[in-house]
Amino acid sequence: MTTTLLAAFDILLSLTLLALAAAALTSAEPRRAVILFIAFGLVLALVWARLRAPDLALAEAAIGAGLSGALLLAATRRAKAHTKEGASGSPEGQP
Amino acid sequence: MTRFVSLVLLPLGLAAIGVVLIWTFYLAATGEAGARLADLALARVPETGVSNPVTSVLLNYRAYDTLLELAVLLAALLGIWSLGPAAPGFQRGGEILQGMVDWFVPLLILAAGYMLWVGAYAPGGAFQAGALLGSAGVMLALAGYPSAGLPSERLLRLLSILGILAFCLVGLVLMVLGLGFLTYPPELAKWLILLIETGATLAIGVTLAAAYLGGRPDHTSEVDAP
Amino acid sequence: MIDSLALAIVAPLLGAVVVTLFPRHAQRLGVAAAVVSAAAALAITAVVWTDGVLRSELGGWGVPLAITLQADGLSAALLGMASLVALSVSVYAGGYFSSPQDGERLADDSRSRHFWPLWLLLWSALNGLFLAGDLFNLYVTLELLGLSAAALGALTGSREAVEANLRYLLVGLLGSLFYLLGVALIYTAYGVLDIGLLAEVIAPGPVAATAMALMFGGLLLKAALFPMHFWLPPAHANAPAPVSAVLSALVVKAAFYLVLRLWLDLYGPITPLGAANLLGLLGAAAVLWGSWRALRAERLKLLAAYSTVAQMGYLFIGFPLIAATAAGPARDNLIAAIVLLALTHGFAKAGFFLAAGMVQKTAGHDRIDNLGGAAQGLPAAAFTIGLAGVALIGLPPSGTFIAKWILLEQSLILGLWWWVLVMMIGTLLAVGYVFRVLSRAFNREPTPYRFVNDARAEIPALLLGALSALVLGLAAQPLWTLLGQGVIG
Amino acid sequence: MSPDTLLPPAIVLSSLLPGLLIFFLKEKSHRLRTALNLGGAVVKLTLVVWMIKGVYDGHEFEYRWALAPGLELVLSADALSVLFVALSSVLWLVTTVYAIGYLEDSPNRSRFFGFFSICVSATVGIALSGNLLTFVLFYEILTLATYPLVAHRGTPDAAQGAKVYLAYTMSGGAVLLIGAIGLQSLVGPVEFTQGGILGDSAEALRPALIILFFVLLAGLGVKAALVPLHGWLPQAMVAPAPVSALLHAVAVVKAGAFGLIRVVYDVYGVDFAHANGLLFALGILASITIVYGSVKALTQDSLKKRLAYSTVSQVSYIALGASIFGPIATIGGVVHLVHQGVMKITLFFCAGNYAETLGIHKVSEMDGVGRRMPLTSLAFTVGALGMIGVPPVAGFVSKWYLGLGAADSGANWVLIVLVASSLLNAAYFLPILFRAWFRAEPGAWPKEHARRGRLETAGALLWPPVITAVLALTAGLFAAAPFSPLEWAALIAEREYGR
Amino acid sequence: MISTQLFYGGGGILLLLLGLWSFLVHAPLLRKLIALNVMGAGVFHILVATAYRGLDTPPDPVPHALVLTGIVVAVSATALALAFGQRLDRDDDR
Repeated sequence: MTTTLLAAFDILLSLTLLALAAAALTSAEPRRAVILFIAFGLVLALVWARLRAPDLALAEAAIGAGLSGALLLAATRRAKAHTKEGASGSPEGQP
Repeated sequence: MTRFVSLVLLPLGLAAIGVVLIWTFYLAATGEAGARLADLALARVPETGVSNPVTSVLLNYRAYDTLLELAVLLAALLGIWSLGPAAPGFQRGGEILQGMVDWFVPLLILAAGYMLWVGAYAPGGAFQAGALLGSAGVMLALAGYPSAGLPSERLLRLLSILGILAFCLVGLVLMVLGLGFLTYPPELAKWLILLIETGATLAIGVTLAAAYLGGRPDHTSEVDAP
Repeated sequence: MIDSLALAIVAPLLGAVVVTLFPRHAQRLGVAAAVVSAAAALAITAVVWTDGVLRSELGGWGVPLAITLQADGLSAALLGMASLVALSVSVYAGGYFSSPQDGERLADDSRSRHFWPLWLLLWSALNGLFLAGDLFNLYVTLELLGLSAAALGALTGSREAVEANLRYLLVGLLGSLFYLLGVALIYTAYGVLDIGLLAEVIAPGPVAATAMALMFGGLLLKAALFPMHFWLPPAHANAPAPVSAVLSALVVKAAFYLVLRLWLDLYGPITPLGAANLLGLLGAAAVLWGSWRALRAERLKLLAAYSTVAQMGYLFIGFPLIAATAAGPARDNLIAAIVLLALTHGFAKAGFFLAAGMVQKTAGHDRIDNLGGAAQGLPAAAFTIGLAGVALIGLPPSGTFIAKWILLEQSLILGLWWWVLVMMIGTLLAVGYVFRVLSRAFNREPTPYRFVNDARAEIPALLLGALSALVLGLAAQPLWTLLGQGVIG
Repeated sequence: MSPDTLLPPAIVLSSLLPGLLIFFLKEKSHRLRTALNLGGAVVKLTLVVWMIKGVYDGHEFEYRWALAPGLELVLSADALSVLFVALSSVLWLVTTVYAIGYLEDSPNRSRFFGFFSICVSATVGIALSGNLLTFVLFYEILTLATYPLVAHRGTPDAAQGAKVYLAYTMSGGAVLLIGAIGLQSLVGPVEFTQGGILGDSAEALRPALIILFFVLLAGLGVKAALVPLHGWLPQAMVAPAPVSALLHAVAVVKAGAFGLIRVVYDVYGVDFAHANGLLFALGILASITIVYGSVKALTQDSLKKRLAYSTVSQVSYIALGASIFGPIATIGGVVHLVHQGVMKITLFFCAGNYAETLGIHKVSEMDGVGRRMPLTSLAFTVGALGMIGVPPVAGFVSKWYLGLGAADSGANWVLIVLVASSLLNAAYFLPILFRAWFRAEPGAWPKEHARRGRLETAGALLWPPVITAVLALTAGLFAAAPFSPLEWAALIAEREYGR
Repeated sequence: MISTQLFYGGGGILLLLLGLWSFLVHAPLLRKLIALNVMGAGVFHILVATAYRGLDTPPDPVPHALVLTGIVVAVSATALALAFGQRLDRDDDR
């Protein structure tokens, strides 16, 4: 009984993980992709907790999802700002 | 044509690779490797000065890996600094965010300290603690603090190398004492690891926060002008 | 007890720490750290030479738990070459970053500040890589190497440099991931990470083959073996000259070293000839394509970068020959010849780039067709390019000449004439591209002849050139002694 | 290590070390540079005299240095190498004096003399090579060191000439390398041995050996300027006159010809080469080159170009001598190594003097030059008559022995070649002599430089050709004296044929 | 226990391949970095699966330590690459 339940849990987790990964990787909109990536990281942390790796779950949640996500989000924000201003960007680009 | 390649040919090739990989992983996992290093590593955890096996590996068995890893972090930070000054700060966050930050940041710092201490016997350790510190910096940056709460450049530089410095000095002192590089005496292991981890936590924390800013701190000129 | 192996890694690392702490004195502290680091590494080479293989199990846990550091003849040889190159580059960099240049964006003072800590980190990674005896530890050294190299390469600050080195960074990360996947597979199958222990248990079969394919795939990407070389020319050509020297002479060489190390220690005995032939085939393609592109290059540093692609190719032509030769003196000679080739190229290419940097600085550009006056006005730099060119072509008395002679002779003995053909075509193409540059040193306008104009920059370059073109060719015999420590014989 | 062991490397180093030092000299350090140049040349000559005596007395001079397992640098001295060493050392001294005068006040002399010395060191290295590896090593260094000399002037012509020179010699070098390595992969390290090294293994490997002979021939033929590999030589005449002297008389073409002699006699052995038709093939090639070079020389108005084609033709006498089976022709070929050198260097010195003093570059401008520059023209005449083969100049001796040897071995067609060639020689040299001595001086010379001193031109330019002309005469007049080139060549032939 | 290992190991391989596909197909830096991170996660996932030894047996701590190291390396590399990207954007703006 528990084994079946566990197996179902395993399958559910893995499918979610793969689906999130696929969604993050195929999303053309940067911000959306990054948010999906963060969600992916959090689920990954959950999976690793399931695999008896709590240290890693913590690290993945904090670093892999959290900080990497924050870095990427900041980049999307900058990119957006850049595309807004960059329309009039001068070609010489030298200070 | 490129669409055909990227959506049909490439996936087909990757699928073939995937089949090979899964097959070989199956062979590898069902082969005769048995317990691998697990039993040996677990059996000797009591001698390492900490009881969390992962910390034993990270800070004792394979401490040298961790030293180099801190060097990777430093390289990334120095690389980021070499690419130019930080982007202009964000707009100051709203009142609510401000209020949250006032609460949250001290909490994160406390949690980091706890994480560092607890890493000796439970999940946690320098990396997780450092990550929490780094998150605190990110919070501050998001709330509009231009330097993400980071100290002056001179202190920032000191903090960012603290982990490597602690590692190297401990390693060299032990070497000179005749024990060998990074060979802790069992009775001191706990404290040496804590010392190194403290340095590493601070280094990781400030490095991640500084990396989030994405460039040299903008007070470079005033602090470090020749 | 002094662990000289750990010391060789810690010395530059601590140096990086110190220059990070005191950026205002980066220059002086950096050169001092370079001297200490080079001494620490050369000491290892000397000890391996006299006393044999050095080994150290860090942390006192013993294998398989501990990470081992190991220096055999192969490590010692590359370590020695890397130290000499690194020391020369350090001395050169001291002068290079302290005078203004055209087309550079950052203030020079700040470039020097950024250069030194990153450079010492890179050096530490190199020493760590040459001394590592543990598969995962190698992964960490590879990452440290890749990150610091890409950051250094972008120091010129030009858009091309940043773009090229971003690509280099990404490609390097991809390569590392492949390598790490191979390591994961190995650990899953064999439960050890120590190369020595693994060599005892690894068996031919799909697991070992796939792991090898993954690890080699990643490393070949980093070694820029054709057709995975696309990232190299722009990255190396746009970096500051001392960095280009390090990238071309040492960083790609480190990836090659690792391939050779894994081949000799792990995979060679259990790998079919086909795999070696594939490496050779790609090497041959690299020789032809790289040399051809070097011949057509318009810029001096781009030429040198393409020449690196070609020269890396020669190294890989060695694998099918090694694989086809039975264990014994002939095989030992082949191995030594390949190492000799790698060492010679390291010295030669470093000297070449350093000299090219001088020329570029004087002329304000490095377009080959317009270099006339600058090349003639800098006899020492032109001479260095000449010496390095001799080694790149493989003319006597360079180390390359000896190495190629051995490779060619063994190819003919084995009846594998097509490798001979490739090597000779590559050699003639190299004549073409080297003399395309050298012919610029002859100009109608008389120039005030002073052999050395900027000793701090020219002497290191000249010494590197002389090492490759004279010393390694006429005194290669000691390399056999050194490799006799645990590698051949 | 005994002095006997160290003598061969010492001879190489005696010019190499000064050469390397010269690179570092400032342009102004004229005296120091001259001192280094001449000092090196004199030291070298002294050492060579010592060596000649030693070899004559039967001493073994051999120096070995392991480059890698199975690859040895061997410098040793036998009669043949001593002949070549002596030739290049004597001519180097003369050429250095000439070059110092020729390049007075011109730029980049430190560079020039540095490479000049390396060139001669490489030539001496070739001469003293005890095995094929060492030979190839110095052969390639020679190519490398001559390139900067050919390109020295930096004019578009010089660049072009240097490029062509490089393309030819580097390709030749590559082919030679393949041949040498191929031979080594078949029979092991190839040490030059009188009578050849093949021994019993020859029959089993015959096809491969024959192929390799032609590979080596192609590689050496480039420097020896065998048709159709001669194209670089006329192009390279853009180089300064002392360099031409070096290319045509002292070093480059001689290195090729010397290599052919080595391969025929000391690698393959003359018996094997004869039995398998290799000699015959070489003879045909040499004969074609002799005739072709002479015919081409006829139509050249540029004096140096005419001399260059003459070299193409004359150097092949050496190959011709090697290709005729029998000791007498061998003597003729080997002695021509020396005689051609002495005569051709005289001619190039004179051509340089005409150009430097009066701005004369063409044959058609030479009317009456004999009266304006009598000593130079006299030297030129001696050289030219020698080339034609008029007794008592040295060239006659060479041709005499070649003809005698050919007749002796029944190769009568060679006689036809010799006669035809001599007639052609006369046809392109005699008109020059006629113009120089019997035509009237023109109103003005193309570009006359101010006269320096009482002599017809600067002393450093005048005496070298006079001395070499005297040498050419002496070698012919006193051919039978002990230690004359002829006697020495006879000694070599005797040892090679073991009779 | 073996089946769990295989199951999750297979999952890791799929993640790796998905990431690789995206890395090769998509040009923007951000997408490449997400792809690299997913690839890395795949490799780490395989190591975590290898370390797993059932619910009742403590897992192998060695791969865990390796993964922890790997995670930190990955975030460092991501941060550096983003700084490169930022630099390029800034150059465009000027």
